[in-house]
Amino acid sequence: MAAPLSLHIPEPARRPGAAPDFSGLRLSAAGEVGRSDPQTAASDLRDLAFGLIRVLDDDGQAQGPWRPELGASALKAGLAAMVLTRAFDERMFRAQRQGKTSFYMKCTGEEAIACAAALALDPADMHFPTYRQQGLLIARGYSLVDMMNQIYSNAADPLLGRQLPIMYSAREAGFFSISGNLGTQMPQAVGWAMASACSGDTRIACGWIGDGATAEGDFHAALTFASVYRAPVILNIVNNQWAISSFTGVAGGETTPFAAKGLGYGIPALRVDGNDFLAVTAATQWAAERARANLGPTLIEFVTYRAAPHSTSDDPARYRPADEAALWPLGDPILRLKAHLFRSGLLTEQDFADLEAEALEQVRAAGRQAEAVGVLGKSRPSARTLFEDVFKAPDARLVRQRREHGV
Amino acid sequence: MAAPLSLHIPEPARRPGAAPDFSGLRLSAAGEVGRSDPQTAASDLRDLAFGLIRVLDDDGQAQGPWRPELGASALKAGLAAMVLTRAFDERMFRAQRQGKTSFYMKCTGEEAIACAAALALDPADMHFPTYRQQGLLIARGYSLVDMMNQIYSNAADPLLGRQLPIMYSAREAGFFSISGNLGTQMPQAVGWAMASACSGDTRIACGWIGDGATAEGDFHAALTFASVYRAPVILNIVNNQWAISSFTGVAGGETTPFAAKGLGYGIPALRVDGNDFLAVTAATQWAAERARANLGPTLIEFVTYRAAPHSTSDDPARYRPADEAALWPLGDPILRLKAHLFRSGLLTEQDFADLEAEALEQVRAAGRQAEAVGVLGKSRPSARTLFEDVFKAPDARLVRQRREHGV
Amino acid sequence: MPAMNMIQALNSALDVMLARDPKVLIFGQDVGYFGGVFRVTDGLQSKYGRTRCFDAPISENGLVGTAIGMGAYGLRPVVEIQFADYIYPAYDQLVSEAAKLRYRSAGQFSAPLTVRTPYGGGIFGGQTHSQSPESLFTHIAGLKTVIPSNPHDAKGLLIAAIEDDDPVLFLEPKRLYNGPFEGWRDRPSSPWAGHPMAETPMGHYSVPLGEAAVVQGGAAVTVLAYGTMVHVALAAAHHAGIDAEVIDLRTLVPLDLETITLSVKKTGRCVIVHEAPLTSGYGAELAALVQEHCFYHLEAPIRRVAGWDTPYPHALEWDYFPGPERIAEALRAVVEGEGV
Amino acid sequence: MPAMNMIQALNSALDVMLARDPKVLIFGQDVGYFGGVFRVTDGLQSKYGRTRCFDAPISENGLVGTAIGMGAYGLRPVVEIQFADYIYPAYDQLVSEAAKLRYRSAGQFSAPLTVRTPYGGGIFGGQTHSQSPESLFTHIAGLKTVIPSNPHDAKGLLIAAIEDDDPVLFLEPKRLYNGPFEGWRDRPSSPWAGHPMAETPMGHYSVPLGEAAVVQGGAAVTVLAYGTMVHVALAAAHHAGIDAEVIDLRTLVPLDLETITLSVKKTGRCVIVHEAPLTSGYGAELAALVQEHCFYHLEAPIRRVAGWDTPYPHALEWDYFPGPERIAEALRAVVEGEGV
Ligand SMILES: Cc1ncc(C[n+]2csc(CCOP(=O)(O)OP(=O)(O)O)c2C)c(N)n1
Ligand SMILES: Cc1ncc(C[n+]2csc(CCOP(=O)(O)OP(=O)(O)O)c2C)c(N)n1
Ligand SMILES: [Mg+2]
Ligand SMILES: [Mg+2]
Repeated sequence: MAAPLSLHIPEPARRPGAAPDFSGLRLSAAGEVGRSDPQTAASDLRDLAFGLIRVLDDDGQAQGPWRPELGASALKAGLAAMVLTRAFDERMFRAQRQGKTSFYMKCTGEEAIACAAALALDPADMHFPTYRQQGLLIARGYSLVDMMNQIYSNAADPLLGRQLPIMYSAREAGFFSISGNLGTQMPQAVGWAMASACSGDTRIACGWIGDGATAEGDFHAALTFASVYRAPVILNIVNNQWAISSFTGVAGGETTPFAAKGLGYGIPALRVDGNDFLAVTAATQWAAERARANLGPTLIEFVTYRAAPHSTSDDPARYRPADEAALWPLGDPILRLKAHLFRSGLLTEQDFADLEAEALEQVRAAGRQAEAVGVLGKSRPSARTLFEDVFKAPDARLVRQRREHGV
Repeated sequence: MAAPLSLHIPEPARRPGAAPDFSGLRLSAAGEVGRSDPQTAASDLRDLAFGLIRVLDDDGQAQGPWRPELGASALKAGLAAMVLTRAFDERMFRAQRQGKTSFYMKCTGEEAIACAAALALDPADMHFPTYRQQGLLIARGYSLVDMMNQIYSNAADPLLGRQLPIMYSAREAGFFSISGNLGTQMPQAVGWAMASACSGDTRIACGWIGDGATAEGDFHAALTFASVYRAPVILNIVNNQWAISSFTGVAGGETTPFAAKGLGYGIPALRVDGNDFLAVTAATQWAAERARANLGPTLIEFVTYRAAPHSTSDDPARYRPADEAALWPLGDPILRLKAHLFRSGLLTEQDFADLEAEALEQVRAAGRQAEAVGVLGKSRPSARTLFEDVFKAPDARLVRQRREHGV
Repeated sequence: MPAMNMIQALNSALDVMLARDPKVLIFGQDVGYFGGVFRVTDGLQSKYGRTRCFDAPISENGLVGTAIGMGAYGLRPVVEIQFADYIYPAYDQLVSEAAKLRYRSAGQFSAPLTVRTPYGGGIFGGQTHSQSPESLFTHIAGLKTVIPSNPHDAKGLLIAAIEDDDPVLFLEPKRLYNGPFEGWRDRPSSPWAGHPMAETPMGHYSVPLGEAAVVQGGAAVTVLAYGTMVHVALAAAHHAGIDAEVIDLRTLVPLDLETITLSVKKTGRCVIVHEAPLTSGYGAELAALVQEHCFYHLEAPIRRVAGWDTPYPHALEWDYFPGPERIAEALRAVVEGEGV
Repeated sequence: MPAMNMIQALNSALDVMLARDPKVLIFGQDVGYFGGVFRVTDGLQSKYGRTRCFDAPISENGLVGTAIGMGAYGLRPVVEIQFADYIYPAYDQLVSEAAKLRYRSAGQFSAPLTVRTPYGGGIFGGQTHSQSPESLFTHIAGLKTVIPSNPHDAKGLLIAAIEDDDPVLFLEPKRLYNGPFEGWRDRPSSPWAGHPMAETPMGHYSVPLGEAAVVQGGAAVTVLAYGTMVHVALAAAHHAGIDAEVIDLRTLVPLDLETITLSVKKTGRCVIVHEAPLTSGYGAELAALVQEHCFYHLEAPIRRVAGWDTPYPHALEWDYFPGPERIAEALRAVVEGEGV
């Protein structure tokens, strides 16, 4: 008689009261992982999914073959974008707490990923983000006031108060409309890239997804279509260790890095230090070079940490050790790039203080402007807009309903 | 300015008029691929997804470490099951052509897979098949008459004429109800296995899917859940080179074997010669041993060839070379096992002729019995059954409708 | 009898069933250690162990697909979809599989799963935390659809759903989790405490599927509602000063048509209310049935008050939500026999 | 004007649009080299090249998801779902994404895709090759749903759907591909040749979305139908000897309510016919609308003749299919003013 079967229910060692424990995390030293030529065949690139591409070491020095060529102004622009993103998050999180809106989500600790990716790609490339890529908009110089108007769902909201706060859409900034439904944007990104390739265009697409959401069927669809048609797309997984209260083990990350998912599709996959602005830049450039050369898709897993609560509705103290964020071994992306600029003699403490002050002032000024229009409940789009854009032109039924509503 | 992008649309070299071309097929010699102990960690098993586990060589000799321990009677039972399956297919395909039913699907050329898997697992284990695993039922000794009654949708159909022909369900034979919707059975198999493990049972589950259907989101869900909870399940991909008219390249198999999909989930994956009864047996036993030892799931890709049309509604001459089946490099599974038995002195030509004659007679006898009940359109279940089993007990509405229908 | 809010009542139902029946198990996103984003499974993992209540991947098709397999094995899985707006990836498993398994296997296999999910608006959740997808399920033969409107029924119906041998979609009006809601956007919300239907027995009991409740007798018009809208309809009738008979359907499938027709034949008038968009909402089925069965008693056209045929908005939530004024207006029109 | 069957007419529509608009492309399972399991895309790959008409993986969510991305880019993808029974894996992409993209992005992005799929019964296809899921889509704000009943309309409506700037679900009654079908199980089927609506212009034309067709004038009762049921309804009226006005809706959303109400106000009676299960079928919406808008003209309850609330069977197909006898009986009952 066989022994009875038992079920494995994954559970992190690290819960409130326990000590943070990152021993299961596969790390590599800065500069350790080799850089293959972007022209390399996918089948020769399998190891990259299991290492961790890192450039910045603990002293802020750039190490190894993945060091990107970035001038001082590019580095400073990156730092400024990250600092501004964090300042924006702080203020809007507070605004929600003050009752000015219904909801907010921060990307604290993950700023390097979106900011570096935005700067590494062409402004004409199209991002298909999820809800934690505000750094893309900010790094691309999108209007903070418009972002706030969206968050306040006010009369100046470019999305007419229709979407939950932070579910931006900014076509001109190459930023696709965010969906609340996890994962759906991934095959859409692939489709956009396929369309670009079909049309003989040069623009590529970039899809974004969280570690938890990789379990959705749409993630598989995206990898399948990207692989089959060799679509010029970069598929980014932001592995910030948590999906609300679920650790990565619940998404299948207990034994294998998420990057390894690419291998079964013949898609080259990189596992990258997401808190390392230079590594993110290098990986993105590498993937973009492949895509633009008709070599097809790349899957990138950015390893980072969600330092903030999932959203304003969440309280992580209920499910993870209070000091886990502070002990995260890949550090803070802003401080790491700052150290690098220090070390390279490109930035002084005063410069950094100025940068922070400037960011704060930018956010404050934007806040004043947006709040002058109004916050949620105090200002809103015309009720007439409720009935618009369902179709390009309303059908008779919508016209009837609008009339019934008296608007 | 970057060069224009272009899209890759996969297309097989082999279309009607062209010569069959199997040069892209990754093959290994019989006995070549090493056999790891079933206790080996998944991460040390990655190469197995890229090789091809084969036991029977061209001379019918069993080679290498994957040789299973099978006695003469087991081998003969396997051969008999395959021969019977083929005879059954022949007759029922003809029955459809004679207008006795609406639809039929053969598994010609793929008989080794289901027959060997059925015999390698325990009768109490539960299969979640797709529509080309009639070999499971036949090898498990399920009533041919009941299968035919189902195909004829007649008054004796165990499924009350509700299902399309060949969409069997046979709980007592460990055969889950077949769905027409591709892929749905895969997470169901994982759930059944999870339930078995939760309950401290010893039975394992086995899910089946075609190469084309691996593109469905449910395939990803199955791998994810199987990996996360280390479910005692075997997930089989039957790669028969075609999904109706689409070659494997359209499902993502152009650059990477389907077995490699397992690697991204940390699931050990085997790529196996599906026309080699001994290799199928060995791989299934290996996976079952892991599952029963609480080592979790295994993904197996069986490489085979769909020698028949997709179904009675299909005409493969429209999309593949007429002689492709004949030139398939892995041969015919029945002839290969027959050669092995010859070679081992366990079978004579006369024995084989007897086997075939016996199979034919079994099928004929069953046919007479089923046709005595009636074929589609001539005999059918009571119209009352139309309204039963929607729920365990009909709601008032169904009672009303049944009454309205006058039954 | 303790007063519970709806979350506590649902938690209690799960607690009772986990304790009574070893075949019951719960899984879904964040339902294990954390206890669910709405806290409905709070404390259950620590009480019953990890294999009875655990977290699942963000894969709704996987959730329902594995639950079907568990059901076929012989367990009674209770699955949580975090928001009803996220049930669509599981739609195929629900429609093609759970709903049809008993039928297509002639009773060999069945899928006695319960899918719990918070639905509906009124919480400024925007288009992906506010939808009411019930009619997408009532069309599917083989599925039952249940929607409670108060803690007492929530517990009793959830127990009945888990004990039911067929797949049940259990939609929880999230706007009612913490208190009844009358639909006045600017009045303070009240808690469940003090409401008669908050009185919820601790132990096992069930409210049978397929029995509507007449929550208020009346002679002038019959109002058909469910979930949050039961409370809004009551408020509307009060507001309009109309003697309405308000029926809480409680289960949409199976439907208690008898209670409905009895009432409409008495009042001769009918208003149907739901949050979901008008077109092909469940109100359409109700209107079709009522006119079919009560035609010669009807004195005015049946009116439907529903969400508009637009996606669910954020800022303009109160322009979308069919609140007491809109319902009151319909009540008045129907009582006065106005055509459209 | 050549006589075409519906397959030829659809093929011709695609041909015309591929030739006229470089933004149009077609993909789906087996649609490329092979030309589709029903041959609707026959010859298009060889004529327009592989990037204009190609095979896709068996992933309906991927099909629709990538098509949405293509639409957002600026193309006009036409996607084929091999059978409507297999559309459910794409349900989330259709409902949450295609339908809402224009709205949620305030017009920045849109998804002008056309999803073609064969639907309906009458071919002994069993439960997964016979379903009629239209009402699962008519409930979704932002989607249009089109169902032709003959070759001429099929071509004109498909062209209109592709040219439409919003997502359109285009359901093809597969029972009508090769000829009209009156629903008599035992009479031989006839081909399209000779039928007036088989006359189909070669070039570009369109039949506007949102306009019903009165296919037969009559005074006794109005019959609302679409797809296969248009022909079955005509046969039923003939069989019953009832002077029915038969309306072919052609598009369910947007709906031509005016043509409907005009007719019902004239006849005072209404029968609605569809193959899909009764409960929450599109007939419910039609019945609700008709009673709302024509209440004071109605002389008998509106009747719905539909599929039973069971999965679609195989052997008992003709016990399920709402054939001419069942419709005729309903016509008689409504003309005689019988209640239920
Ligand atoms: C289809 C779907 N299912 C469930 C949810 C609810 N939900 C919102 S965010 C979230 C966690 C996502 O985690 P992850 O993908 O890791 O992204 P992160 O929040 O960590 O950035 C869940 C379950 C959803 N939005 N969509
Ligand atoms: C969800 C779904 N989509 C499409 C189909 C139509 N269909 C039936 S079989 C088939 C091909 C399947 O190919 P494969 O998985 O390789 O299995 P094989 O037929 O080769 O055994 C397709 C597309 C279906 N049955 N279900
Ligand atoms: Mg995460
Ligand atoms: Mg195949």
